[in-house]
Amino acid sequence: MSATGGNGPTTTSTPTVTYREAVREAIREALTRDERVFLMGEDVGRYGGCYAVSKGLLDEFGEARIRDTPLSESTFVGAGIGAAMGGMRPIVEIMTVNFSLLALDQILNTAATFLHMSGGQFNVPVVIRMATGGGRQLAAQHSHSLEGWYAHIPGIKVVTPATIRDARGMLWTALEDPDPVLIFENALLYDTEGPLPQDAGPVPLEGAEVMRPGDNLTLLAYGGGLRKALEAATLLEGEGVDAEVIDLRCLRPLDDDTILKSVGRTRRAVIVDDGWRSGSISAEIAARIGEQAFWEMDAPVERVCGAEVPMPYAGHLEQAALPSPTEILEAALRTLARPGR
Amino acid sequence: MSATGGNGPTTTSTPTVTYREAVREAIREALTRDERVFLMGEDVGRYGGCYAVSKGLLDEFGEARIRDTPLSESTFVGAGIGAAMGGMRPIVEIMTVNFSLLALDQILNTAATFLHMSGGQFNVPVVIRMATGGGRQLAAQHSHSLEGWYAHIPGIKVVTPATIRDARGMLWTALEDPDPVLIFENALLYDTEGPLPQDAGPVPLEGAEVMRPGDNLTLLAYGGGLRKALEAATLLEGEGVDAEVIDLRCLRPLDDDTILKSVGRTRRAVIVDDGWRSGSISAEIAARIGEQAFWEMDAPVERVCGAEVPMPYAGHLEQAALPSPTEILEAALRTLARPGR
Amino acid sequence: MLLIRRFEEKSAELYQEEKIRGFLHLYIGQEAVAVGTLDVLEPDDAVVATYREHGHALARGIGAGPIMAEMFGKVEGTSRGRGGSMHIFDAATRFYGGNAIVGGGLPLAVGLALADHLRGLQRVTVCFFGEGAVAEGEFHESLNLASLWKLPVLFCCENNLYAMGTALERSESELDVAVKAASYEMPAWPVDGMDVLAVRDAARRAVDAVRGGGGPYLLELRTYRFRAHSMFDPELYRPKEEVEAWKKQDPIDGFVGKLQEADLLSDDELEALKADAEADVDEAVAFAEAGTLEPVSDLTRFVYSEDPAEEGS
Amino acid sequence: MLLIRRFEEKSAELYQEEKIRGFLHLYIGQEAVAVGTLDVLEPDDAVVATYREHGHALARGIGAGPIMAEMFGKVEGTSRGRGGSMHIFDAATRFYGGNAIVGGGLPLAVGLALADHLRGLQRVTVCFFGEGAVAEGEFHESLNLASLWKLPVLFCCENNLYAMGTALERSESELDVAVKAASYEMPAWPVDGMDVLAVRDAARRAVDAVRGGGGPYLLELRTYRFRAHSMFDPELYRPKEEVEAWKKQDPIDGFVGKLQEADLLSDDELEALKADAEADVDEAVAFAEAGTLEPVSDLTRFVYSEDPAEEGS
Ligand SMILES: Cc1ncc(C[n+]2csc(CCOP(=O)(O)OP(=O)(O)O)c2C)c(N)n1
Ligand SMILES: Cc1ncc(C[n+]2csc(CCOP(=O)(O)OP(=O)(O)O)c2C)c(N)n1
Ligand SMILES: [Mg+2]
Ligand SMILES: [Mg+2]
Repeated sequence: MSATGGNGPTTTSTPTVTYREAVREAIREALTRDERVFLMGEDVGRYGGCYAVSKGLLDEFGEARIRDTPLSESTFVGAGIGAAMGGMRPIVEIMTVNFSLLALDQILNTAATFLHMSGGQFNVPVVIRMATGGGRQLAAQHSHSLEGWYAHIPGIKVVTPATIRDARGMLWTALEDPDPVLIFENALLYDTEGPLPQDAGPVPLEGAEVMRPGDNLTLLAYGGGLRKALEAATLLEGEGVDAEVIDLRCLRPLDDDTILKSVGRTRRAVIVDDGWRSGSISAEIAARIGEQAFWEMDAPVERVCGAEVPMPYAGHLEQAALPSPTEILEAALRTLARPGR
Repeated sequence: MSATGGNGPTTTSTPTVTYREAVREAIREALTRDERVFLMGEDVGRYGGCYAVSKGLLDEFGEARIRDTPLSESTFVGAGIGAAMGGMRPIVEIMTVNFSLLALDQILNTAATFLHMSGGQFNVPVVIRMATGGGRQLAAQHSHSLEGWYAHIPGIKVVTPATIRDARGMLWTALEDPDPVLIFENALLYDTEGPLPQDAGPVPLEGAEVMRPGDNLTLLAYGGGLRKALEAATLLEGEGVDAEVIDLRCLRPLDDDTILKSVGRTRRAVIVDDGWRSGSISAEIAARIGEQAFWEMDAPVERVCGAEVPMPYAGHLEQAALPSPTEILEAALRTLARPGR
Repeated sequence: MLLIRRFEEKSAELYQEEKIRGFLHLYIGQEAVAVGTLDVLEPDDAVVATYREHGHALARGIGAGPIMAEMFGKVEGTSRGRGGSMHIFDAATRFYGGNAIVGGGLPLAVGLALADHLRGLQRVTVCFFGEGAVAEGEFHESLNLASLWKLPVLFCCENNLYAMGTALERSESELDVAVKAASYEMPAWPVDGMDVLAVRDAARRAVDAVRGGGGPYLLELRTYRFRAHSMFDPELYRPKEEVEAWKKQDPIDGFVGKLQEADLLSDDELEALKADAEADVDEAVAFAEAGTLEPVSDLTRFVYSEDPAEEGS
Repeated sequence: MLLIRRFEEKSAELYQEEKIRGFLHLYIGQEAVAVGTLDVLEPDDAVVATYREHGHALARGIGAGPIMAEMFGKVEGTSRGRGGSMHIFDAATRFYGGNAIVGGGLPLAVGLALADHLRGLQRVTVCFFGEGAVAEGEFHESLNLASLWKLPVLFCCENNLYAMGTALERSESELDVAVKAASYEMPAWPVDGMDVLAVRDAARRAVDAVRGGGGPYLLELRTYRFRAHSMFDPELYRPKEEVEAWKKQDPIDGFVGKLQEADLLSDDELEALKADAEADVDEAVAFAEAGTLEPVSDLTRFVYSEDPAEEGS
């Protein structure tokens, strides 16, 4: 599909870049384009970012705009909120979602409430980026997938760029958004590669996207789960099943229309969610399908989620704890085996 | 129903007590029964507890066991976790769920992970109590209903005593539990009254309970929502509808059996949840019903939830933001009006 | 100060009448702090306060009417009735709440100052908090960050000796708040918070230094609340005699006494001022009473901004 | 120290071979700190450490084999392979992790000490953390609470000058960690963390004082990590010369030099010790290699305790 923010049909080269480079390019563009933008977080400067995302930016933009912070998650997130209200457009980087719990009070009780509590006077145009997800044997305190959990909070938007294009294009849109936007970057994606047109630009934050059209059932995924859903779709093709794959892209607000349009047609759905199953965003999606497409569905919605366990270090256990293409395949076949109504 | 932990059929008096008194009595009993138990939190001592729950306990048990803490949520919760591992049985009181966000790192990254990360060596027998809920015009930073959200976290148990009996009986069971238990007390319940047998004792933490049997549909509720569901059931009776009302009691783990047994029979369900709708525990329950009772249901599961808005101060807006018996009634009538399958 | 005092007394009455609901934290006894500090600010400086902020809001020049209307839950209130007593906001005077999470306002103040610093504006952000907030981690993090980055914040710790029912010596290992500032290399000094002139002098020096680029300052304003913590507080934790002793230092009586000694205020003038305050408060109540309620259909407004074009502040 | 050094070097090799995965934080250069402090503890004292804790675990007497097996993800590991390098735990020696949230261990240590205090036990809890953790709110809250309640905690701040790539002067407004302790009325002093004897002396005095009921103490152990922060770190933030200069203060070379000057260690003895360490590490690797993997069917074990009867610790 074409980059939503492109400027018409010009012929430009389409180099292959990594997700990491796409995020870096997005930050660089934002810093160049708007002098109110700055980047702030732990080790974003001299260290180059714990995932090397911001490498080189300190040299290019200087200390005032690439700000290394002390280890004080609550305060530098709160300071980002304050700076946003003070007329700047901060990009706050929390190294990983695991540490964001220390800043949750500021996110939920300040960023998400101020517009409302002030009767519409103070909006908070802050962007908070963080890495998320498991799969690298980092164990129980460094492997959370909480983006779906964050989507419970009214007053913020939650996006999960899963593609190179979204990694490149969502940041600018987030910075233009008047309200707090949380961007969750699955850490396993940083090394993934893909083509990115040189004139790739901003993309909308909201709206799910059909990544692979299909007729037999719908696979719904986001962030780190999208690759797995696409892989499962390929496996399903081998079984003669034509799966539609949807990238949710934005977990708050969810795009009910796209979801319902697809499942209304395929009548069967599997949701892929790295988060712990109980109370995950997959539950919300399943509940909405049940509410809005009750008579359209031929089989119960299946959920392939993270196991309900703090992430184990051992590789084989961790892999078993996370959704896999095989599990998705099995769930898909299970739902297809149901009699229908 | 009879108090689960009673000691056989002795004739005892059954005085009327408030929920507050029931909680206080539970704390008093625990302190008396086990010298490892102590109470720790902000203003639990000299002030008597911000909801007057612990009034009088300082005089009775002394400073060592009724410990006023500084305003340091993260640290006194963490200290409770440490003390639990050090051989004590702390009851940590966080004034309200709103401030618990400051301690969420300790709850999720320490209390919930230690048993697992240590390969089973270190369990954490801590009990954390907190007030929850809206409805008292305390506005956007003091009215959260996050107990359902907490239920996402593996490694902890989440209970929501909604009755005098549970307020009295869950604490001791929680203290005997080897793992962290979070007790959410809806602040609107403290003043409610009811009979409590003098020999009332511990009750199980887990297991939903049928509070009112009925055949036409199932109302599922917890904590502050239970009263409303019961009121709605009375209203429904006026409409000739016989509603079953279930008190979920424990949000993690959920009691699927009781829920499914009921909805399998009534074939229609309404879930009442004070929390913000998207990603609430009501979504998990609806998803599970969809998964496990797909062919049994005659109509989509209805959810009556908190509006997705930081709680407004103005009374009429706040009331509109919270589930009401009338809304439950309407949802019930809506689901009953569905054609069935 | 007279206006604040009268406003708060009236609020207490209206709470009894159930016109005001929720939590209500009165400022009676502490008036000199808000009045003395805010007097030295420029119009485009910023203020961050707590749930005990009526005094600060009034001293900052926000109308008594809109504040009262806010507590009545009316659209004419400072926050359209969505905030209530604990959440007074005002964009015109850069009044950023009304924050009800203890310590939660400090990072915010640091951020507002950071914005000014980056934008090259000579503005000051004043951040009020109680001595109870000093134990919170955010106090530590915020003072460190503000000092490390030399940001223009004036931290005003209102030490009224109690955080709800917890006396300072039960919450702090070191009682001298100014000593704590030293561990962030931040200048700090204690001020008699019952003496409005002393407060103003100290605030002026501090604000000038902050505005001059000297980095953050901390003032410990030693004061006392004459009333209960909130309307629910039975005050079991402090002896009546202590309260009575502090009442002898009433900031209003003290200031009036000084003025009268210096023959700057006649009894008649004083009575006239009191009558003015009374009239202002009456007017505020009338304004609030006459206000309208937000339609329920608008419940979910202000969760997200309504027009992306009107972004920014 | 030789064992730790060799263990860490081997771990780095095994990481290259992908036998060890995840994050691996080496202790090379800082050995004197763990060895010097833990030497003075009693068996039933408690230790709380960070993700850079192999050295502490070894110095506490936990077997090299189980630690290595843990990093191999084997059931024979200290945490059955569920924790990995960052989460070494051992109930027998009261070793409470292996905590990978910076600052997260401090409240825990306060709680363990509170338990001892309430139980009337003369035990000490030693809590290790990096200088980077000093900026976290939990540092502030924990030092205050421990001091306020006079709890038996020894806080050991391992100041290796960097938190990942952030130098101390970029994270702290006041560089002297001991000065910070003063604002909690807590005794504190700096120690040469490259000198194992100096560390042991300081630790003995501090532990004795803590055990004697004097309340918490803080030691700032000045040290340096010779290797990268973790295996992913390109070390862009510090000059090679700085690292080389610090390597001249190698704690092992220093101690060996002293021993040899005093004729307490012959070259042969040193070689024998090194060979012992080598053999121990080889044995640990063999033990780890021979270990078994937890069956996948057991994935969700240890989320909740298995037998309520075995509660407590
Ligand atoms: C994080 C947090 N914890 C607890 C509370 C409940 N609470 C409200 S005010 C207060 C006391 C604060 O005391 P202090 O900071 O001294 O301010 P004062 O009320 O004396 O003006 C407490 C504990 C809260 N609002 N926020
Ligand atoms: C709360 C939190 N924030 C960030 C991180 C990522 N992180 C891991 S180690 C580290 C540096 C800590 O430095 P220091 O405390 O000095 O310990 P050292 O690594 O030098 O031993 C950081 C930022 C984390 N683990 N936890
Ligand atoms: Mg106070
Ligand atoms: Mg360090």
